[in-house]
Amino acid sequence: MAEAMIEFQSVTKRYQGGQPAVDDLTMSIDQGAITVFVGPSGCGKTTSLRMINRMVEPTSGTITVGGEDVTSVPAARLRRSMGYVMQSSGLMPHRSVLDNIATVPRLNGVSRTDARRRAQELLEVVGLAPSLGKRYPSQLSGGQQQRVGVARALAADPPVLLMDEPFSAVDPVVRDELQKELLRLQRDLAKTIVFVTHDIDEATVLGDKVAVFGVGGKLAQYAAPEEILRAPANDFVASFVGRDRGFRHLAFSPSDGVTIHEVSTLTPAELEHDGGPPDGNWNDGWKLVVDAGRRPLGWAGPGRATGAGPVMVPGGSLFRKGETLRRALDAALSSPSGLGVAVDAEGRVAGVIQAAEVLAVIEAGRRVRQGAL
Amino acid sequence: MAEAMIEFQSVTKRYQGGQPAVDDLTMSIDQGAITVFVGPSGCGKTTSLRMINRMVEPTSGTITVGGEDVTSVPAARLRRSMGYVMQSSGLMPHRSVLDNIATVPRLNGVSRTDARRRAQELLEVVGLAPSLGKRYPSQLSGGQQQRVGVARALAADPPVLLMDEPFSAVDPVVRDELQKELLRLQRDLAKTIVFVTHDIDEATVLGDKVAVFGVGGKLAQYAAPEEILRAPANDFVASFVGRDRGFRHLAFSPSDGVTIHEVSTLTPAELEHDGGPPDGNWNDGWKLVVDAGRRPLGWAGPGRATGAGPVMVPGGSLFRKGETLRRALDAALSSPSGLGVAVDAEGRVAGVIQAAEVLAVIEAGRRVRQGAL
Amino acid sequence: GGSSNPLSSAPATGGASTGSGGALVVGSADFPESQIMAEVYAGALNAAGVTASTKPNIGSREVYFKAVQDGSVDVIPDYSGNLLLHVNKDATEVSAEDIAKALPAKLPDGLAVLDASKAEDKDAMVVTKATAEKYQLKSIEDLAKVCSEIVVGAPATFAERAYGLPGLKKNYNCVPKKLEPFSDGGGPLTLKALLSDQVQVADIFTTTPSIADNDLVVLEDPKNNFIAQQVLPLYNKAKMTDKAKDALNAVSRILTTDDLINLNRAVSGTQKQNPKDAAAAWLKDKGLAK
Amino acid sequence: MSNVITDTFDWLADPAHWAGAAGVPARLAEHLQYTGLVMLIATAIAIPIGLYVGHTGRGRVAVVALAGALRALPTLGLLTLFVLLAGIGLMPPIWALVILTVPPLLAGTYAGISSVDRNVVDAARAMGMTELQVLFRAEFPNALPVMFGGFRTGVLQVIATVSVVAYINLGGLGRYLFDGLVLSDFPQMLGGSLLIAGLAIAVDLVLALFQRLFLSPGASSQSNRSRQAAVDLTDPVTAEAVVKGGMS
Amino acid sequence: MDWFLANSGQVFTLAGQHLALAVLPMVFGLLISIPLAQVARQSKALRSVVVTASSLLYTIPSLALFIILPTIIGTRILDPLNVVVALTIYAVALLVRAALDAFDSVDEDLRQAAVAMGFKPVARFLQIDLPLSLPVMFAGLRVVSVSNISLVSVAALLGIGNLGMLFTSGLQRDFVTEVVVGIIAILILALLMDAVLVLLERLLTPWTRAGAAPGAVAARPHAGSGASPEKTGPAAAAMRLSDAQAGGGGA
Ligand SMILES: Nc1ncnc2c1ncn2[C@@H]1O[C@H](COP(=O)(O)OP(=O)(O)OP(=O)(O)O)[C@@H](O)[C@H]1O
Ligand SMILES: Nc1ncnc2c1ncn2[C@@H]1O[C@H](COP(=O)(O)OP(=O)(O)OP(=O)(O)O)[C@@H](O)[C@H]1O
Ligand SMILES: [Mg+2]
Ligand SMILES: [Mg+2]
Repeated sequence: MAEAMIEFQSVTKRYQGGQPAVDDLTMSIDQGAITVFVGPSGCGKTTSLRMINRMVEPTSGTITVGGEDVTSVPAARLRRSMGYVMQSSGLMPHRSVLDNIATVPRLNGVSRTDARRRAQELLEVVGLAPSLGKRYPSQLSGGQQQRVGVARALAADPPVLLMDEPFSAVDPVVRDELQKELLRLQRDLAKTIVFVTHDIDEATVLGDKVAVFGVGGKLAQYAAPEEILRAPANDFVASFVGRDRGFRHLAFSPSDGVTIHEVSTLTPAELEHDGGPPDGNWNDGWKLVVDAGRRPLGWAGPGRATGAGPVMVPGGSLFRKGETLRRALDAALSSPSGLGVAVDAEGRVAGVIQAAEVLAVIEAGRRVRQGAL
Repeated sequence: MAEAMIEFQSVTKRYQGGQPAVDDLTMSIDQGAITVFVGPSGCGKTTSLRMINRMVEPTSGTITVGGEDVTSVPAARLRRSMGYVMQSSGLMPHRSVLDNIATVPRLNGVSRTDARRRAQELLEVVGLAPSLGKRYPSQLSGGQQQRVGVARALAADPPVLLMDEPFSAVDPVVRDELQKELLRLQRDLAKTIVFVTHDIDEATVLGDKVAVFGVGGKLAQYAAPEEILRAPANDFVASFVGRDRGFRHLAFSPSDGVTIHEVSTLTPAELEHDGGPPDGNWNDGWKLVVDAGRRPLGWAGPGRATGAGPVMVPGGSLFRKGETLRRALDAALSSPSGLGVAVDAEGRVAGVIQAAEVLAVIEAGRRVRQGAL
Repeated sequence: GGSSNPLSSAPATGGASTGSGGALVVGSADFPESQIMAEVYAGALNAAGVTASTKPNIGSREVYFKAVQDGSVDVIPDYSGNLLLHVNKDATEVSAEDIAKALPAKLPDGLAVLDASKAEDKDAMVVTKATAEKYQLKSIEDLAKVCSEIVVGAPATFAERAYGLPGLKKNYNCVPKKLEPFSDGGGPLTLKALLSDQVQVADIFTTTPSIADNDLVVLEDPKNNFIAQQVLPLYNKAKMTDKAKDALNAVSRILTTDDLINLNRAVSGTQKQNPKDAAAAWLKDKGLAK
Repeated sequence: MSNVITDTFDWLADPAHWAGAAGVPARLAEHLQYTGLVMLIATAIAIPIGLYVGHTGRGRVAVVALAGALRALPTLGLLTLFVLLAGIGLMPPIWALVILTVPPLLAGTYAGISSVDRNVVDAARAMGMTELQVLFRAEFPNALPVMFGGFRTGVLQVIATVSVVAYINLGGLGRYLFDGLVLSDFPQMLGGSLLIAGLAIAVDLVLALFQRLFLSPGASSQSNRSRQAAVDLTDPVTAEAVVKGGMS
Repeated sequence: MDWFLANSGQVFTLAGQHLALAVLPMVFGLLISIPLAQVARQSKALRSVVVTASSLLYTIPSLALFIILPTIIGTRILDPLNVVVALTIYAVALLVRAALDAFDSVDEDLRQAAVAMGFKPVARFLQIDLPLSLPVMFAGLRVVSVSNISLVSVAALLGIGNLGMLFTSGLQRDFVTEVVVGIIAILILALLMDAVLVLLERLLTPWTRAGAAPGAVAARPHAGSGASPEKTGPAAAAMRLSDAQAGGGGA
């Protein structure tokens, strides 16, 4: 797809003559995509990001945005043309949420009424209730503050969004939500987003492309996240990507090929009168217990009639149709029956999947990739 | 195994008459084991822990340690009989590392020389260089400070160790190290350890038993970590345990049954003169490239002779013999050849494993567990 | 003070700029009697239709003299003898007449004095009755014999004033054991120190009511160490009008030493009258104001 | 102007001003003696109360309110009042100064104790220290740098303020100010001021040296770190500690 | 009481003069310290020069300063301007440090965010640094206000009209009532000034009283939550101010 929006050409940054914080960086960042900078602490992610809007000036090399050298534009104007979101939301505590969002348009000379109107719209865009606009930032939760931070960055409708660990201070549940929200926003608005994180999981979830920085400010690998998990360029990247990369890589493979089998189900009421497994049941006598809406409740084990086991055991993780092989395999592995429960978008039981079959799909995918090499 | 060391009997704690922070907690904590309290923020983990050494007094209910009601012992003496480690190391900044470690023995009336000698020994026990003893805490890294905190808690050789998120402020790499160290210590010293964390991964890695607390200070599940991953007691626990629990659960299954197959290997030098895959090779023509010490370097793909692919592709994650099924499966899944590389303790190639065979072992394990029910 | 004194370098011309419409500022030194007299002057001026305000508690002569010079204040009540000694250290005049004669010529340009009143208030060496009996003291000459045993309580200026330690030494060959300085202008602290024998001799003004009230003995001064001290207005010529001069001269014509003692008693005695009220009452009484 | 300065140095250099009961050494000794006396009494009052309030948190509001009110008391007024009520002598002015010195010391002690990392205190308690042990083995040593800072401020303030006792009939370097004032002897006043400022600096240097030599480097480095933290001047107690002397 | 009633006019006049002498230096002090602090922030060296100088200034006894000033600035000895200038110097000595701390108290991240949004320096100073430093600045002002009101009374020794005159006059007349009235009047004045400042601060910083949302705390990293269920002592970092001040000579 990708036209380059931002280009680093042999960019090096040394602070006060020390070791380079960023070392001879050359890379081009695609327009309309999310590019994630990831790496251990102090590897120069923030420095690289800030050189884009000239918060930091490179020691050598050039950076162009949309083909123009960033040094050819006055710094303040350049910055106003890019949204910036960081870890601490950086909201101005003395201004209302609306006024915070309206900051850059106001700097650009938009009238107060217009800027506020736009801010009010943006609240909705980032998924906040319009009534929050009148509050002060301190009256919002951490997650809400980050949303406001994003709204503020979007206010002047800049083509480029720079985000420096925007979600790392919020708790995991909220972080998941914010990540989803960002992906949705990106679908709708198609900004060029440069996103810094030190969390490889976040990088693989969000990034269209991921740049892994190594210690000493060197770019270690720059590729699609799927490739980074599958084929880390070197030991550093492999160890940074960490454990379970085989399993996590499955998150990039669609589960299309996985067959969903029928499963015999019972309601709790039926379970009480159920005589136990019929002989010769292919499924070792396991039956899936569901509620009236066919939402899964647990498994009725084969031992239930003989009293050798509990009547119902909790189920495994659920596989929602259309999700990735990662979820499919986990559903199968976590199920007490060995059968992963597949559900549809409404959470109703769609059938079951088998680990071996998931594995076969994985294997097939591998061979296809292999052939493509 | 387990004799009970600490018992909570219907313990409830309300702060200033509000909602209960801990609600009717009854549980018994095994002697000589690590028991982990885990749960979301504010669910009463710290409160429960601190009621053991009477830093917090319960509103109702009783707590016994070694059969004795904790209120029957003067608080200060009770506390001296228990080590306490917390997130911020809580070291006394005005005392040297050695003197910090020697604190409790000194309080117990041990002479300064003896206490220091013991402290010096403990430095080694927690894996710190003896020379660090003369430093002040502020001159240590975060991880080192935590080790000193552990050493201090161990100084009076107390039977019980209370640890409140001791590792949550250090970075992930150091945390891994500290966790390993704690497990090693526990093997050597067999203390009764109560460990608080909000990180379910840490809980499953460390805990002999895990107590999952729910919001409102209620104990949601109390079981071996393996069971919590396999069969969360309810939706709350399941969602708290989070994604991939099927996969993560494999960490509790030994890989004994997994067959390690022979593999054809090449050195890089041989690879240059290698004519490509011999026909009919069962392994699709993949060969494992190893160095002179038989340590794996990567895979030589089948396309290499025809120029259809790179000469060598990076390998997957490694499976060390004796590790769990989780690592075995991941090694197989992450390998470009579909074969997981098994290595011995020295990192030399021992052979390869197949995903399907790993799956079969998993399945067999499941049936055994099922039978045992 | 030496030539470096910032007070002397202050511009004398500044005086004209402070006032407007002929309003006068009457200053006072840092002791109650001076404040009372300042109020008396101001009251008399106002009664005569000359707008006047007061600026009390300026400080010692060293300070307020400069204040008159530089126009910070326009008039201030002063005492003829000490004023003369201030402008001429070597003055030898001792009688009221001689002093009044010598004074105008010695004043610097721009300053002048008006007629002196009959009222006199000098510094005096005062002892308790007990001390007087113990040492058989009647005059300062008697004191000279035991000088080395006694402590003198006085304002700090006593150390340098012609009538102070230098005068005692010169006239009576008396060098006290110690000078204990007090900042209350012969007020309650000095008195307390004297009564509690922390000091044996105190420099207290002759118009102080507490002399009579406490049965204190004022030592005679046969060698005129303490020269005549008639109350009189010192003023800056820049803003003084004839009308104002007449008003002040009217006060001086009437004022007696007893008036001073009574005024002091009204202000510092048990009555604790405000100086301004005491002054107003006196002026009214004497028909100088309504 | 240059006259003033040379005259001041002449005054300072004049050997006559360095001898006898009114000489600089004697005045200096008096000044230090008053300062020491005031600090001794004020410390004896402020430290125990500060430790108690800091450790228990009890009475914090009262201490803050009291400290605020005391701080607004004018030195000159208090001094006058005490002398009028109790008569002349050494102690009335000293007590007046004590009343003015207690608040900053109290606030400094309190702030010192409460500046100690709560985790350290918590850990100390968890290790089984009794409350007294917590106070004297964990809180006090770590509060020392801050407390000592408060003490140093207090000493400086007292050195400057002690000058005012010369307004009553006591000695000290303040005498040069008041005598100079009544005599309009400018060099004497400036000389006296220089002596007081010099004394303050010298004493502070000694105290700084003392602090460096005798306070635990660990504890100070701790407080160095906490110094980098944002200053919470909005807290009345800590703001209180900022009050300085210099009244004479 | 009787005395006060009889002389209330005089007391009020003196109080008015007293207030003027105390307030003007605060205003001037503020006008001088803010730019000075802003300059001092530019470099470590400048900063320590300013900090050391301010603590040295404070060791000069005020009486001496009142009297030295006329030589230096060419005013007349009785000019209240001397007092105003002297107290302004003290106010600057305190306020420069308070202003430095006030600017330091502004979240650096926020400043960076402002830069990133394209604020130019002056706009940033006026719209971010200045308003956000107000709470700490006001704390400093309150300290200066109390200390000024107390210090002004010293000027009475020079005959410069203010409530301190009640002390000198009371002493000379052996009149305790007058001294007590003076002390109480000064206390009341100090309290009133403080109340005015508090009110002003409330008006100017409405956001500081906006209560934190229950979830707002969750924005902080997990670290430390609930780790100290005991009361958390107020940050004592402000001690630095007095501490460093005292250390000025030792630095
Ligand atoms: N202003 C600065 N002055 C001097 N050195 C700096 C400065 N900013 C960053 N550095 C150094 O440059 C290197 C890279 O810093 P940078 O902030 O870019 O890292 P990062 O990857 O963002 O790390 P983190 O994950 O901790 O945010 C580090 O070694 C850091 O110490
Ligand atoms: N001293 C206290 N006073 C009042 N409420 C308290 C106190 N300590 C804790 N609480 C409340 O009790 C509940 C449980 O707190 P606790 O610290 O035990 O939780 P936790 O599980 O340790 O949380 P975290 O993971 O954040 O450390 C919380 O709602 C907390 O707000
Ligand atoms: Mg960074
Ligand atoms: Mg906790």
